[in-house]
Amino acid sequence: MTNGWVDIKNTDMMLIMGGNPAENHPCGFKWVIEAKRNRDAKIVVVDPRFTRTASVADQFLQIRAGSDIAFLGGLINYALANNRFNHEYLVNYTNAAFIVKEGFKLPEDGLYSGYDATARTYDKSTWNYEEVGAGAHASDTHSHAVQSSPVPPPTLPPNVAYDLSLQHPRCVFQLLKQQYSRYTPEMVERITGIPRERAIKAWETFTSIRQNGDMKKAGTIIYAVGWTQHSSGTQTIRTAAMIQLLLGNVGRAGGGVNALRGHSNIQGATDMAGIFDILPGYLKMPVPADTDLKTYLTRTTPKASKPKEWDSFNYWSNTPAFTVSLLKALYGDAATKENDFAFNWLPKIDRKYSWAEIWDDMYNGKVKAMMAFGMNGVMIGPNAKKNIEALKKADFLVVCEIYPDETSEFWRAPGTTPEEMAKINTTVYRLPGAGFAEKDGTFVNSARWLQWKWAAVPPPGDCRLDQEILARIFLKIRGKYQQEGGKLPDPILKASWNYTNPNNPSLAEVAKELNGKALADVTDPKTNTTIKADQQLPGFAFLRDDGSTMSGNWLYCGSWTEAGAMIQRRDPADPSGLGIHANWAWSWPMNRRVMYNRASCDLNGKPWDPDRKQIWWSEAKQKWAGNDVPDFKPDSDPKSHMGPFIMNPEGVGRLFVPIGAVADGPFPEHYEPTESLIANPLHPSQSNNPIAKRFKSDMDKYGTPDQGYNIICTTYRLTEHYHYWTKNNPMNVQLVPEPFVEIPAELADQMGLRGGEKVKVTSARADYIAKAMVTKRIKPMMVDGKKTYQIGIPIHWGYRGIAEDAGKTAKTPANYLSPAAIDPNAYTPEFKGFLVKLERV
Amino acid sequence: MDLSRRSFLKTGVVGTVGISALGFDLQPLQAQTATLKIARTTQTRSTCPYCSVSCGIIIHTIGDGAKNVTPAVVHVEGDPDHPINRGTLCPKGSSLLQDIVNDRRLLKPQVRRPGSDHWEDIAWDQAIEEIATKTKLLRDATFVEKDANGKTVNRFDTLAFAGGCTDTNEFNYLVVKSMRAMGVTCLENQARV
Amino acid sequence: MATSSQRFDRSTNHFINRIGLTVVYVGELLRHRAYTRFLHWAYGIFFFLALLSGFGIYMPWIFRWFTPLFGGGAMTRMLHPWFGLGFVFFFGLQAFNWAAAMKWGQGDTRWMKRLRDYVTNRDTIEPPDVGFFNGGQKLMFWEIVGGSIAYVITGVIMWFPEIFGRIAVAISYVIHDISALIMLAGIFIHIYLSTIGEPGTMQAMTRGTVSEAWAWTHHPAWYKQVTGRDPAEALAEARRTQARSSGDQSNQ
Amino acid sequence: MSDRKTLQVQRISGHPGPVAGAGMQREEQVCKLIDTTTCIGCKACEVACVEWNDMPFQPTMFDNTYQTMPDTHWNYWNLIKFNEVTNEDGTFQWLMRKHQCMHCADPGCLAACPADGAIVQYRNGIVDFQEENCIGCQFCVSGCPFNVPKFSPTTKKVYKCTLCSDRVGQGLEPACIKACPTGCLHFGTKSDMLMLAEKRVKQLQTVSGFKEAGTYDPQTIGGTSVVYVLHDASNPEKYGGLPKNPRIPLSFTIWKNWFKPIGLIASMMAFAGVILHYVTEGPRRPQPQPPVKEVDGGEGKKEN
Repeated sequence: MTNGWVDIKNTDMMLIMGGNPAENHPCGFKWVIEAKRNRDAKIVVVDPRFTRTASVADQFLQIRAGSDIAFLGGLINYALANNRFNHEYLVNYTNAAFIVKEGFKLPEDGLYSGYDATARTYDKSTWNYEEVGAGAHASDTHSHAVQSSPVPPPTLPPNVAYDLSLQHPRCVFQLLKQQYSRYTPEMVERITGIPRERAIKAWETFTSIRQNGDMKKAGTIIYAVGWTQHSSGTQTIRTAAMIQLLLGNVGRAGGGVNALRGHSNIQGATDMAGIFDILPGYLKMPVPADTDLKTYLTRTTPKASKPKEWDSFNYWSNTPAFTVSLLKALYGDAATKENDFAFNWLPKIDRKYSWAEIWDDMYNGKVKAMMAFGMNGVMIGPNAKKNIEALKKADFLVVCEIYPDETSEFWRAPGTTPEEMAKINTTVYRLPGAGFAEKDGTFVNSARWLQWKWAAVPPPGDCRLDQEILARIFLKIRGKYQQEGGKLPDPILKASWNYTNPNNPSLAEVAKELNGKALADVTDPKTNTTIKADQQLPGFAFLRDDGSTMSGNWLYCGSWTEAGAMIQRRDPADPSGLGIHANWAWSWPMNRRVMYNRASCDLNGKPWDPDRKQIWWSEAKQKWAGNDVPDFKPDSDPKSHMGPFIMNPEGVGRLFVPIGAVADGPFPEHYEPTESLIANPLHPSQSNNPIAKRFKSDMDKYGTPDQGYNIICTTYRLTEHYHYWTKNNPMNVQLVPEPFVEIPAELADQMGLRGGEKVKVTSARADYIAKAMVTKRIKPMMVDGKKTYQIGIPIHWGYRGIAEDAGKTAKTPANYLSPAAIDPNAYTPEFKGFLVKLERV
Repeated sequence: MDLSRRSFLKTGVVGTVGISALGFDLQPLQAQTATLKIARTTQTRSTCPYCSVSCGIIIHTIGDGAKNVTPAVVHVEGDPDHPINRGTLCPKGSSLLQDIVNDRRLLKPQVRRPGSDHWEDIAWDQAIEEIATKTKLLRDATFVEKDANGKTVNRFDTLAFAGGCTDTNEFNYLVVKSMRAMGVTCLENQARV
Repeated sequence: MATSSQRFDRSTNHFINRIGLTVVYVGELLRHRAYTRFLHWAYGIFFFLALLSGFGIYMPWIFRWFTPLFGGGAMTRMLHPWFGLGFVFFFGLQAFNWAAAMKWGQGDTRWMKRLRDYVTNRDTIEPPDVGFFNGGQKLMFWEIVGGSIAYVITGVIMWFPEIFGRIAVAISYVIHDISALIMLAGIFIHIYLSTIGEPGTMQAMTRGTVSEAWAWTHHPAWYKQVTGRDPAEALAEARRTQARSSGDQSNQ
Repeated sequence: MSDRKTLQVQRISGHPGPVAGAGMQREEQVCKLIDTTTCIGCKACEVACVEWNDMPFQPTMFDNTYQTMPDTHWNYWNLIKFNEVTNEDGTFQWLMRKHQCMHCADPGCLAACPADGAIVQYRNGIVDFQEENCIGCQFCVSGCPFNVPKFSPTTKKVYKCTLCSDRVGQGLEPACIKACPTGCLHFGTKSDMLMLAEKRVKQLQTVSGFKEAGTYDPQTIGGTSVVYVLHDASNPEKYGGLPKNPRIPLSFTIWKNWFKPIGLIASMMAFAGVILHYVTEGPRRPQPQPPVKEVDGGEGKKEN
C-alpha cells in the first residue's frame, strides 16, 4: 500500500477491483466503511462475482476474470476525454511531458517495438526517453547493443527532452491518449462483458472526484491478488497506478494505489528478500556479469534522468551504501574493502528461479531437495499435481509446520497406491515448529508498519522455535564444512552469526542487526551528528559504502535505534486525525505513513486539500514540515522543482515505464488470459501476453474452448477460512464445513443442477469435486457476443484437515486445476480466470 | 479463580424454596451475571498471523506469570488500542484460541523413509544431523562455482527453500543469511504467490 | 360371587383379577373387581403426580414447593409429560373396561335434570333407574376421556415445540391449562363424594365391595340387577329391621 | 476489582407482585445497533460469541448458502442470516443480518416463562436467562416473536444471547460488538444508538438512494435493546424473516397473567363447594340411617 489501512477513511471515492477486502481483510475494511459513513464516499466494486464487498458497494460491475486492463484502460480513456485529470499534477509530477524516443511503437497489433518472436522477448532500447539534442545519437546505442555481447541494458538519458504543453506527438501524454483511445466503451464491453452504460457510469463516478481538474477530493484504488494472479498481473496494477497519477491521487491522504497483501508478513518477506530475484531492501540480485562489486553497483545504481531545469533526488543513488552495509551484516568482519566486502560469495543468477520455475525444475530433476518452513507448496500450486509428482523425484524434503499438511504427506496423496508409494524414494522430515503465539518477532503489514509481537506461551510438546530449527541446521552444516571442508566453504564458515545463543538466536538481537549499527564513528556532515561505533543507527541516511556501517536491511534502518525499539511503540495518538499514528510501531521508509506525500501538495508546497494537511513547505523554517514524515528531501525548496517520486531516477511518476522496468511494455495492454474463450478483440492475432511464460513439461497442459473447456473458473478465499491453515480449526470448519463450487443459477438451471449436489470441475490438468452452491450472485455475461459463464472455487480444502480426515470432502485441492502460466514481471501464476468443464457427478 | 460459566449467585431470586412458598420475597432483587472469565488472566500483546491488516490481539493466559505455572491460552481478543483494528477481529482472528490450542498440532519430529508408507518418530538431533548431511552432500555434488563463460556464480541451485507467510522478518533474515551463504538460488516465499 | 346376572366386566379375565382377591361378606355386593381397582389407583397416582408436577409448572410462584418432590424445576418439567402419559395409559385401559357401563342412557339425562335434588339430598334413595354409574359419574368419566385426549394432543405439542411452532404451543398451552383446571375441580368433587360425601363408597375401591344398603341407596337399578330384589322393598325391610332392633334397644 | 457484578433487576419471570427493591439505582438502557447496510456477513460476531461463551463446537452441513446453520442453536446464539434478494425493480442485493436475541422491552420469553426468576430483565434492558431457575418448559420459545431461545436436550434448559451481561456488568461491550470489523455493530445507550441510527438512515435515504431505509425498533413489543438499520424498513421479512410487527401471543399475556389465577380460583371453588355442601347438606349415607337421637337446633329435615 502506498497509503495505509487507517488512511482509507480519508477517501472520497473507492475503486475496489481485483480484491475482496470485505472478505479477506475485514478489519481493514472498516476504514472503507468509515469513509462511506463519514465522508459519503462512494464504493465501486468490479469483480467476477457479487462478493461480500459488493454487498455494501454503491455500484457493482461483474467483469470477466482476466479482463481488468480493458476496463481500466477504458477508464483512462474516459478521464482523458472528459477532462477528469489535474493538469498541474500531471505535468509536474508525472512523466506526461517527457518525449519518448523515435522508433517507439504502440501495440496496435499487440506488440510493442523491438519484439523478437523467436526468443519471445523485447529489445527495449526504443522504450526510452528522448535525450535533449539527441536524435542522431539514437542509433548509437542500438548499434552498440548489436555489437557487444551480452547486451548491456539500455540506460536512461540524464537530460530528458520534454514539452510542458503536452502537444508533442511523441510526448508521453499524447502516446497515452493514443494508446487508450482504442479502449472505447464498445471495445470494453466486448472484452470485459460489462454493459457499456454501466461501465461509463462507473467511470463517471470514479473520475467525478476530479471534475474539471479540481483537486480537493481524493480517490483510492484498492486491489489484491485478483489483479496479481494473472499472466498480465503487473500491468494491471500499473494501469491502476497510471489512473492514480492521471487523477493526481498518489501521495494524498485517501488516495494511492493500495495493494492489500494476503498474509501477515509477506510484505516483510518481500522487503527481506525471501524471493529469488532480490536482496534485502529490494537490492538487485547479482548476475554473472557483475564480476566485482563495482560492476554490480554501476549496473544497479540508477542515475538521475530528468528535464534539465528540474531536480531529482534519485534515492537509489545510495545503492552502494545500502549494499555494502548489507554485506557487512551478512559476513561481518569477513567482509572487507579488500575482498569487495565478500561480494563474490553471493550467488549470481542468470535466469529465473521463481516459484513455478522451482517446481518445474524439481519435476525435471534439476532441483533435488526442498526445505519448506510454513509453506504448503502442494496446496499452493499452481498445477498442484505436478508439484506432487515433482516431490516424488526429490531426494529429500524438510517441512517445518504446526499441522500435518499436504506437502509433507505428498507421498500419500489421494490416489497413490501402496506400490507407487513404495517407489517414492523421497525422505521427508517433518519438524514441529512453533505457532505465532509462541514466537516473538516482527511482522510487516500491508501498510508497511513493522510491529513487534510478544510470545505468549511456550511451544507445546517437543515443538521448537523456527529460528532454532533453522540455526541448528545451518550450524550443523557449518560444523561439517569446518571438519570436512567442501565446495566453497568460506561464506558458510564466515557468515556472521554472532548471536548470544547461536543455536537459538534471539529475534531481538536479529532485529537490531536488521536496523544496523555503526562499525566506526559516522558523522552526518549536514547536521554534524556523530554516531559512535557500535551504536544503533538512527536512519538510513547514515549508511556508508566504506564498510563503516552495517544494516541487514536498509529499509528497516531506523526501526531499532539507540532510542529503543521503534517497532515496539504503542502510542495510539493521532493529533492530525488523518490516521497517521506516527508513534505507533514504525513504518518503512523512515516512519513515513503515506508514500510520496510530497505529491499531496501543489507545486508551491501547499496541500491540495487544506482540510487534509499531510505535509507542507514551511517558508519560515525553509523545511518541509507536517503531520507525517515528509517522503522527500527535507530542505528542498519547491522552487527547485524536485520531483515527488524520489525513488524514480526521473523524480516523477511513470505513466510511461522506460527501458523495460516492466517487461511486457511501457504501457499496459489488454491480453487474454493464457486460457481464454475468445481471441483478443483488440488484436486477435496476438491474443495472449507475448512474453508470459508457459511451461513445457508433460504435465503442463493448457485448455482451449475447442477441447470443451467452455467455462471460466476463478479461485479465491473465504472470510471464514485462511488458506490451508484453518481447515484444522474446529471453529472455522464449523462456519464453512465443506468445499463448494459457486455456480450461476442460470447455468445450474440449464444443467438441471440443484444446490448441494456434487459437481466435477475439469481443467486441462485435473479434476476437482465438490458440492454445488447455486447462486444468483454470479450472472451469465455476454463476452464478445458470446454468452459466457464463470464459476468460482474457494481454495481452502486439501487432503489433510478436519473435514478431509472425516471423509467429508473429495480431497481434491483447488489448485489441481490452475495452470502454471506466469506473469513476466512478478512471476505470479495465473490462479484466476482459467478454463474448465463442469459436469454433475 | 472460578472460571465456571454462568455460575449464578442468587440474591433473593432463587433458593429458599420453602420460605417463598407464597412467592412474596421482599429482598432487593439483583441477579448475578456470569464471572468475567478474563478478569485475572495475564495479557500478552501480539499480532494476528493471518492477513496483512495486522490486527493487534491480546492473548489471555492462565496464571500471573509465576514460575510454577505453564501459561495456557484461555481467550484471545482484539487489542482496542491498536489503531487499525481498534479491538475488532474477523472470524479467523476471533478463533485464534483454537489455532494456539489445537489437538491437531504436530508435537514431535517425524521422518518418512524412502519407500515407506508411514511416519516414524525421530530425535531432534538425529533429524538435524541427517538433514545437514544430506544438504552438504547435495551441495558438494552440485555446487556451480563458475558458469560456462568462466564467470564466478557460486550457485547451489539444487536445493530450494520455501518460506512461509507467517515467518517473521528476523527469521526471514536468518534464512537469507544462511541460504545465500550456501549459495541457494531457489529461494522463494509465499510472497510470490 | 353373589350374583348370577351378567356383569359389564365379565369379559375382563385379567390376570390381576386372578391375583387380587375380592372378598364379599354377607350383606355386601361386589362393586369393583381387582383389575378395575388396580387401574383406578394406578391412574390415580399418575393423576396426582401429573397434577402436582403440573401445578409446579403452572404457577411456580405458588406451587414451587411441589417441585422439590420431583427433583427441582427442570426435572419436574421433564417428568410431567411422562406422568401425564402414565395417567392416560391407565385411564385408557379403564375407559375400555368401563366403556359399556358408561354408556349414556335416558335415565342419565333424567338424572342430570334432577341434579339439584341430588345435591340437596332431597331423595332418600336414588331414583330406581340409576344403574351401576349415575349420570354424574358418567359425565365425569367422559370429561376425563375428552380431557385426556386434549392433554395428549396439546401435551405433545408443548413437548416438542420445535416441530409444531410457537402459535400451536401458545394455543395448546391454554387448552392444556383449562383441561387441568376442570379436572382439578372434578377431583375435589370426586374425592368428596367417595369419602365423606357418601360414606361407604371408599371401600368399593379398596376392598371392592359395597354394602347392600349403599347399593340400594345410591344405585337402585344396579342393586336390583345383581340381587333381583326391589331396592325400595329392600329399604323398607331394612327399615323395619332397624325399627325392631332400635325398639329392642330402647326396651333394654 | 470484583469479578462479579450484580445488575439491578427490573422484571422477573413468574414472579408475584412487584420487583422488590426496583428503582434503587439509576441505570441507562444499553443497546446494540446493527447497521445491516454495512454488514459484510463476515461472521466475526458469531465466532466472538462462541469463543467468549466457550460454547462447544458442533458439526454443520453445506446447505447451498454462506449461512453457518439454518437457525441459532442452544450453543450458537448469534447467526448471520444471508439472503439473496432480487428486488421488484430488478436490483440485486445480498442481505446479511445478524440474528440474535433482541432484548425486547416487553420480552415475550419473560412473559411466557412460568418459572420464578428463570428470566430476568435488568434495568439496563438486558433480558437474561438464569439457567439454574429454568425448568425447561420451553414456553419462552413460544413466547418469543423472533424464535430466539433454544432448548438443550442435554441439560434440559433453554439458552440464548445474554447480551454479554457478564461483560456489560463489568463495563465492557458485548463480545460480538467488539469483534465486528466494519463497525456495523455498535453499542451504547439506547438513546445514543437511536440517534446514530437516525443519522445513518438519513444518509441512506439522501446519499445512497434507499428511500425506504429505516430503523427497526418494533413498538409492538415496546421497542428492543437491539436496533437494526435496514435499507428497506418497509419489508423487514426479506432480511431472513424479521417480523414486521412482532407480537407476544395473548396466551402468554392475558391468559397467563389474568386467567390463570382466576381459573385456579375457580377450580378451588369446587373445593369450597364440597366443604360447603358437607356443612350445609351433610353426607349422604346409605339408607336407612341409624336413628337420630337428638337434633341440635334444626327442624330435622334430614330425617326422612
